This record gives sequence, structure tokens and C-alpha cells, in this order.
Amino acid sequence: MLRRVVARGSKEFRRSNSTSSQKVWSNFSKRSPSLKLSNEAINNNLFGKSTDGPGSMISHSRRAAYHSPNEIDSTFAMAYEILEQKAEDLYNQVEKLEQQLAQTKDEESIKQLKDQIDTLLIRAEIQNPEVMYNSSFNDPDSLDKTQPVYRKALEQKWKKYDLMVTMQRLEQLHVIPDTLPTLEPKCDVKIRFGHNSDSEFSHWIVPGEMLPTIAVSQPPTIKIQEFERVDGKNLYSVLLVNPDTPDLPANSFSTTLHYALANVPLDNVDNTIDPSKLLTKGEEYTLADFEPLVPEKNTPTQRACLWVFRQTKPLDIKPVARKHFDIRTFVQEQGLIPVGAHVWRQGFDRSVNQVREMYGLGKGRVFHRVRGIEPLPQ
Amino acid sequence: MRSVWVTRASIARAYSTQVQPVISSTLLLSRNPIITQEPSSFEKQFYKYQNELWRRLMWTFPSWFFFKPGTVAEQKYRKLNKPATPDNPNIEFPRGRPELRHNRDRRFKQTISVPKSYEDKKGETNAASETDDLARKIVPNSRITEADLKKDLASLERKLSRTLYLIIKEKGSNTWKFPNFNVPTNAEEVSGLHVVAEEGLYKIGGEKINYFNVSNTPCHVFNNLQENKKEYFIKSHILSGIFEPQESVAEFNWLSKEELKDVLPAEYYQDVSHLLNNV
Amino acid sequence: MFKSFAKPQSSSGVLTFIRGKRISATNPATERIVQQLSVLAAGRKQPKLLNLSNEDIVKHRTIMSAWKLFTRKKKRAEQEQLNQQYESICNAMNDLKETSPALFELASHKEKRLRFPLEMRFPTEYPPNRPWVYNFTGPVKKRK
Amino acid sequence: MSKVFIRQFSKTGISLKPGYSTVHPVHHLVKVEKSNLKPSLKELLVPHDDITSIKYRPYEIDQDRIAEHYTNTLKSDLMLNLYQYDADTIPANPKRSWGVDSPYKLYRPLKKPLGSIRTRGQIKPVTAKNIPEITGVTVHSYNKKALVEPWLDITTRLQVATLTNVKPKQLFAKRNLVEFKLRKGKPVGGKVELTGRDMTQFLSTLIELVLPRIRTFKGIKNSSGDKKGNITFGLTNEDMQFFPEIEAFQDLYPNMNGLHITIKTSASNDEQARTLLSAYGFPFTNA
Repeated sequence: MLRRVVARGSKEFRRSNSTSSQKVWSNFSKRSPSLKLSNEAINNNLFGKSTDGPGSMISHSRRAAYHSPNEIDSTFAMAYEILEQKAEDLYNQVEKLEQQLAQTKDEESIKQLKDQIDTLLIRAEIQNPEVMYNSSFNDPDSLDKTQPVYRKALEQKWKKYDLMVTMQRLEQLHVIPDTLPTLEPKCDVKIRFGHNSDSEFSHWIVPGEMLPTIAVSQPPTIKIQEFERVDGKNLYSVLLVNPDTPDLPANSFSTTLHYALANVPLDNVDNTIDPSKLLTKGEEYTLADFEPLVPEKNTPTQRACLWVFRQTKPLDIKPVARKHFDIRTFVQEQGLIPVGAHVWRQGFDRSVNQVREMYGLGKGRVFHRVRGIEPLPQ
Repeated sequence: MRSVWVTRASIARAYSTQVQPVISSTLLLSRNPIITQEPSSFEKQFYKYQNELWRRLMWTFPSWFFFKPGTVAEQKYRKLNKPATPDNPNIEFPRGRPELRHNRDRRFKQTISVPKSYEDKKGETNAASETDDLARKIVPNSRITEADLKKDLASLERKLSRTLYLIIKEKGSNTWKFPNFNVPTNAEEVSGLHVVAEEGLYKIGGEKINYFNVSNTPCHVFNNLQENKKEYFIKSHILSGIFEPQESVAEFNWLSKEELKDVLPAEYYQDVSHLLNNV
Repeated sequence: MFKSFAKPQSSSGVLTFIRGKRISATNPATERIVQQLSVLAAGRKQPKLLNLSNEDIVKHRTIMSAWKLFTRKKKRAEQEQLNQQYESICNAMNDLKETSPALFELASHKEKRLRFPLEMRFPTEYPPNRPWVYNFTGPVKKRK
Repeated sequence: MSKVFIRQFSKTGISLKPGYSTVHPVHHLVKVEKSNLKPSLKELLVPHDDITSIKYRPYEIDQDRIAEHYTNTLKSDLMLNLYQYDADTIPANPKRSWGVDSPYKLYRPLKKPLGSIRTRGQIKPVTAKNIPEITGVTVHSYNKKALVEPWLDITTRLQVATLTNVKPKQLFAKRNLVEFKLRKGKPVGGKVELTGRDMTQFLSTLIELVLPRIRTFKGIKNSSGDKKGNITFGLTNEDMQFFPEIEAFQDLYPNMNGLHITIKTSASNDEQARTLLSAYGFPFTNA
């Protein structure tokens, strides 16, 4: 019975492939091909072209045993038409705005018009079933970030989970306000240490994770995903600081700079700072080379705070003092805008000495608890 | 407060060179829909889809409660509702293994046939018994009535799913309009707009009309500049009875909003269209 | 069998536990209550979870967003018409106040208890046998 | 007690400072919902109108003739009917303070409202935006006899479920009954809150099939109402037989119990609510 329904649905509803009567969602002459659902089997099932069950199920027996809800195909066909009609109206509006844009010279109004176009494009595509499928079930890395609709979908996903985790950890570990007073997150910052062959440490690092020193001994790959439209390229800086360096004379801690990059040009698609990029152009970007945190024995757990900034102007590449680094003054002086942050933690472990040797940092100190000279309180 | 108003009005009167407009009351008499409106094709399809989902997610019907085991009714019920194929580990089910609980496959909606309360009588057309017998087969009446087929515009039984409005053509006049009555100026006691409308209705349509006046408050004012007239609209519904045109009325019709658009003068229709029900 | 109301009675009064003896099925009245409970309870009556395929989830979401678009359009049009109607009521009353204060007094007079007539019915899916009642004998004593 | 974080190289940790409490500041503006971060709660947090939720249930399953009649016909009629020229908002009549000149008055339960026992919300003039409508119906069946015969509770709840097509919530006794040695907390019936299709279905059954057939029913009392636009009336256990769901199976429901039906409206006072209900076809009486 179900097969009959599907077959009927397919008769009623078949998207035409001829160019003459193409509606907006099946016309890829102006729209990006990344808005298409590339998997043929899934596409066929979605538009009722096949009767072999859902293409997203790999196993044949599962596919055969699956029963779609009754009437879903013919209702979907009608719904698709209604939504496509709305999308068509929106695309017509976009066309008008684009004509307006071509005549505008003023930079401010160009930006405004582009923003308007982006919101219209999002509204026109967000209900497109193919786009919906891609953004909810496909790998987020494979999405085309030039499309505002995919950026919107990614942003929603980020705000629902990753952003919350990051902010919770930053607050809980006192990264804010210990390093910078606050953060207004604008982009998703993810890091991983690509040199790790061990699967335990080769994934994207969850904020706040405790990591062994050997796992962080090489510079990380940093992914900075912007959700706003980036015209041309934006310049970014990255600072990695450790606010828990022991400062014995003051009986306190000081901040040390462990890694500083500046003037890194990135956009929506080219959004990663990885070793391959640094190999070729590393010198142009590097203010301070990567030096891993090497906690000495019996020091408290140390936080590696990674901050990402948008630059208002290009920075001068000149060496920065690592010890007693004042991140707040630096940020203020250089006019940096914090847009994202990440944190991981480290303690002393058996790999510290090996990493110290690797970077020529000498032997680490060992701290002991010393009984005070004052008598115990009575 | 009132005295202030009087002075304002008198000033206005003193300065206006025109004659004071005639106040009149227009009756917007409507017949409410008797049957539900026809849903659009998408609505129909959507309801069908949602209904299927709803049935799919329903709990199993507790037939053991309503049809006691061992009774005749239960036997009849069992006859109508054959048990589904149970699961058998020795058999291959390419479309998935059935999961039977209380004789229902949990994977699907449950379709139940209930024993009929009537007997199929073929050829027998005993009208008297059919209308009175409680166990008779219920056959719904057609949504399209005779008046629709005859295109009888003056019938109250036409277009049952729409709101119909009364319009009349007075003797000696050639235009259709809503019934309109002047408020008597020389009467000793002033009667309200709704009273004028009511008296006027009985005068033109006879007294066999049961109608409901929604409010004393007028719902619209139309400035008839040609006749120097102010028409206040009084909204009411006809509930039962019949409009029997008296001598002053040449013709009358009960029309829906779209039909009114073709019949009424364009300007007049434009002015009142928002008062008319789309359904 | 019933006293004040149909009361389940156990035949032996108190059930006593005897080793080795199976406690037999309950009496008819208790069975009846158990059956009533079985109608209310979810046990063995719930259907399988939907567990839709990815394609069907997308299809369902598309249907729901189209439905939302459809109803939103409809509701907006309705609200727009109501707004116009309200404006025209206010207009008419302001105008009437200017034109004739006496009529305005009468028009703004409200009955203490506003009631709709019972003859106003809900529309049904199919018309009644006689769609319209014609035999109304005339106003015996019309409402004021 | 408040936590103070001491951060020295020789001594790091939380020390508790007794005597006062403070709320520690949060240094960012992102709202973190802790439940969203728990993977075990993931399935439960899916909104119920999402089809992947286990609680999903479709609601718009057919054409709703009652709601359609309200929007198509009654709404604009009610707006005209309830229109008042130059009406002002009547302020609310809340409970009053006893004064603030002594701590005794400050912490005393508030004085009852002026000229009334019950409070009343503000009454706004009816415009196109706030035309009264029925927002919900509560069907409530409290069976006193279930205190003595506990099984009657099941029967009562089944009856409510049959009438409304919604599984009722359990009601419990609020009082101790000394003569039966009963304690409060005994199950004594059920109640359901109806909205949407279930509500209109129940209302149409009530208006078109049940109330016209009850000979003793003259109408809802004109004095009924809670001052906030909610009208309650009762049906006795003899009236239950007129519900078509029960009519054909009366032998299955031998011990019927009466109902209290509360119709909740968005009207700001009872008179408006009564006008609304009369438009729905409920009769009203002075008796």
C-alpha cells in the first residue's frame, strides 16, 4: 500500500529538468551548486523519483523495512510549491536590490545593501528542503561557507552548544577576567594539535580539557569560523598566554606569552591557521614563536588561554617580551577586538622534561612545601 | 461636556453654507453560513496528513472493554476485524517484522470497523420509516442545494457556506443598494438608528423576519455626497423567517461578497468592502 | 449485586495466603475495575516510535513551515480586516457625535446584559434536512 | 556563606567567609543553559512540536468548524457588540499594603482589595486586538465517594477520559475526614485541561448535543464567574448519560460522577465572558 502511495506521489510531483519551466529552487544558473543535495539516492527519495526507500539508510534490509508516514509525499509536494513561490518572491526582491547595489558608490550604503541581500537570501533558502538536509545531516565542514544560509545554520548550531560550552569554561576557569575583562563571542574558535598520532588527543579540543605536555608540544591548528560576511580578507591576531606562571618574589603568578601571531588574513572559507600555512608564510605572521607550556613540578594546574582578535589595522612585526606579558595593555595599544577564545589546561607530567629538552628550556624547578617559621595558631 | 459640544456644532452650522446632510440608517442584514467553508486543496491535504500521523501515534483501541468477550457484539466485531499476521521467526518478512500487541501491529495505525447499526435494505424506499428510525443509515445532505442549481439569487438557501447580504432595488430606481432608511426629522421622540433600521426592514420586507441586531452602535458611515446623505450602517443577522418584498421594493437578492462587487457601484463597494465577510 | 453503587465484592471476604495454593483470578467486580484501569493505562497500547528517516524529517519540516506560512498569511489578512472594521466603528461614532448628539446617545447606549440569540448556530459539515426555517410568525414582542 | 578565591603562589584555594552572601558576577552576556550541555538530556530537550521528539503529537488534525465560526463571524460581531465610545482602562483592584511604617506591617499578609474580597485585573476597552476568546476548558470531576470506595477514583477518571479524549490528571483529597478515618492525599477523581481541537470537540458536544437535552438545565447562572473572565458551571451525574460517548455504553459506566466545567476566556471581566459564551450558544439564566 505504501509503495502505491509513493508511486502516486511521484506521478504528481516531479521536478522538471527542462530549462524553460524551471522554478527557482531547481534553477542553478544563478544559484550556487552547493545549495543542491548532491547525494543522488537521497535526492530521488526526497522528490519521489524512486521507490527504493530512503537513500540515507545504507542497509538494504533496513530500507525495505522502513515505512514512511502515509500521505507525506503528496503533502510535501504541495508544501514545496508554496515555499518555492515565496522563495521566488524573495529572489525577485534580491534582484532589485542587486540592481540598486550596482549603482551605489557610498561604502556605508553598499554594506547595508549587502546585509539586506544576505538576510533575504537566508530567508529564501532556509526552508529549501535540500539546503535543510545539507545543513542538518551533512558534515558541517563540507558546507559551502560562502552561502549566507549555511553560515546561518552553522551559527545556530554553534550557539546551541559549542558557544555555551566555551563560555561556561572561560567563566569557570576564570579566563575572564584573569586575562581579558570579557568576551563578546563573534566567531567559533576550534583548535587541535595535528602532530598527535594518538586518537585520544588528535580530535578538536574541548574547552577546558586537561592535556599532557607532549600532546601540545607543536603549534596547534586554529580554525576561526566567521559567521558574518567577510568582504575580501580580515586580519586576525592570535595570542596564547599562561596567566599561571609562578612569580616567587611577589608570592603570586604572572602572565607569560607563549605564542603570538598577527596579520593573518582569513575569510569565511579560508579560515584555518595550520602548520602548512605557517611553513610558507610563518615569518610574516609570527610575533613570538610557539613555546608550549611546561609546568614545573608541584605547581598548580596551568591554563593555556588562547585569544583570537580581529585587527583594526595591520600590526608591526617586532619581537615581544614573553615574561610579564601584559595582555590588557597590548590589546588596547594595538587596537585588537577579541572575537573568540579557547582554553586548555596542563599540569606537570612525565613528558614535561622531554619537551623542555626539545625547546632547550633547561631543567625545571621542583617546588616543595616549606613549613613556616611562625608558630601554629593556638 | 455636552454643552461644549452643542456650541461647537452650532458654530459649524452657522458657518456652513450648505444644507445639513440627511441622516439615514443602512441595514447590513446578513445570513450567516450554515455549512463549513470549503477548505483549500493544501488545507485538505495537510489535515489528511496530520490525521494519518495522529492515527499512527494513537493508543490501541481497547476493544475488550467495549466488546465484552463472549457476547454477540464481540463476535460481530471479530468478524469485521480480522487479526493481523503475527510474527513468526521461521518466516522472512521483507517489509519488517510485525509487532503485534492486543491484535494491533504497533508499526502502523489501527483501522477499526464497527458493526453497522442498520441493515442494508435494497430497493425498499419506505420514507416514513427511514426518517424516524434511529438505526437508519445516515446519508449526509448535499452541500449544493436546489437554489444553487436554479441560481435563485433571492433564495436564503443558496451558497450555504457563505455569508449572504440583503440588497434591494427600489421601485423607480435602477441601482442595487443595501436597504437604507432616512431618520425622521420631525418626530417628537428621537428613535435610534437601529430602531429606524428595524422599522424600515419590517416596512419593506414584512414582519416574518427573525433577526438579531448586533449592536446599537453603527459599524460604518458612508458620506453620500450626491444625495447629501450620511448613511450609518447597522449590522444584523437574519436568523429565521422570510423576506417578503412589499410594494416599495422592486427586487431583492441575497448575495455574497464577490457577487456584491459586480452589482454595487464601484465606489460604494470600495467604501464598504471591509465590512463584508470573506467567507 | 449493587448496594449504593456497583461495589466490587470479594466472595471470601479476606484473601488468605495458603502455601502451595495458587491464588485464583479475582471476582467479576474487581475484574471490571482492572479492565477500566487497562483502558486508562498505557501498557501494551502504545504504538512504536516514529523514528523517521532523514528524508522524511526534512519532508515533515517542509510541510510544517509551509503550513505556518499559509496560516500566518490568513491570520494577517483577518487581523487587517478587523483593524479596518474597528477604525470604521470609531469613525462612525465620532461622526455621529458631530452630526446628531441625540442619536449618538442612543447609539452608545448599551444593554446591561448583552446576549447573542441561541438561534445562531455553528456551521455544520453538511446542511440540515431543511436548510432554512421559514415559518417565523412575526415579532410577538421584539426586544427593545 | 560566600566563597572567596585566594590566589597566591604559596596558598591557592577557596576560603569561606561566613556571615554574608553575594552573587558572583558573570563576566559575559551569553546565556548558558546548563541542561543543554548535558548529553544525557539531549533527547528530552527536543521541543515537543518537533517530530523527532518522543512526545510529538499532531494537533491540527481536521477542519475546526467551531474555531472557524469564531474567527469568521463571531469575532467582528463581538468587537462591535462590546465597543464603547471613549472607554478608558479601568485599573486593577489588587491587594493593598498595610503601610511601611513598621516592620510588622511590612511583613503582614496584604490587605484585601478595596470593596471586594477577590482581586481583579485591569479592564481594557475591547479593540480589534483584544477581542475576548475562549482559551481553554477545564473539566474537573471530584468524586467524594472515592474517599470511602477507592476504586471509584478509577471509574471517575475513566469517565473523564472518555468524555474528553485526554488522559486526566489525578486529583487528591485536600481534607481529613475524621468519621471515616481518612487522611488527606487520597486519590479522588481527575481533571483535564483542554485546548485546541480537544477543546472545540468537547465544547461542540456540550453545546449541540448535551445541554439541549438536559431538561433541568435552564442555563448558566448570570452570577457565575471568578471576576477574571472564567465561567464555571456544573453538570450532575444524571446529566452524564446525554454525552454521546457514554450514551450507547451506559452499562459500562454504572457509577457516573458529575463534572465541573470551567471555561477560561481572555475577557477581562465576567460580563464580557458571558457575552462571549452566549455567542457560542450557551444559555444564561437568572435563577
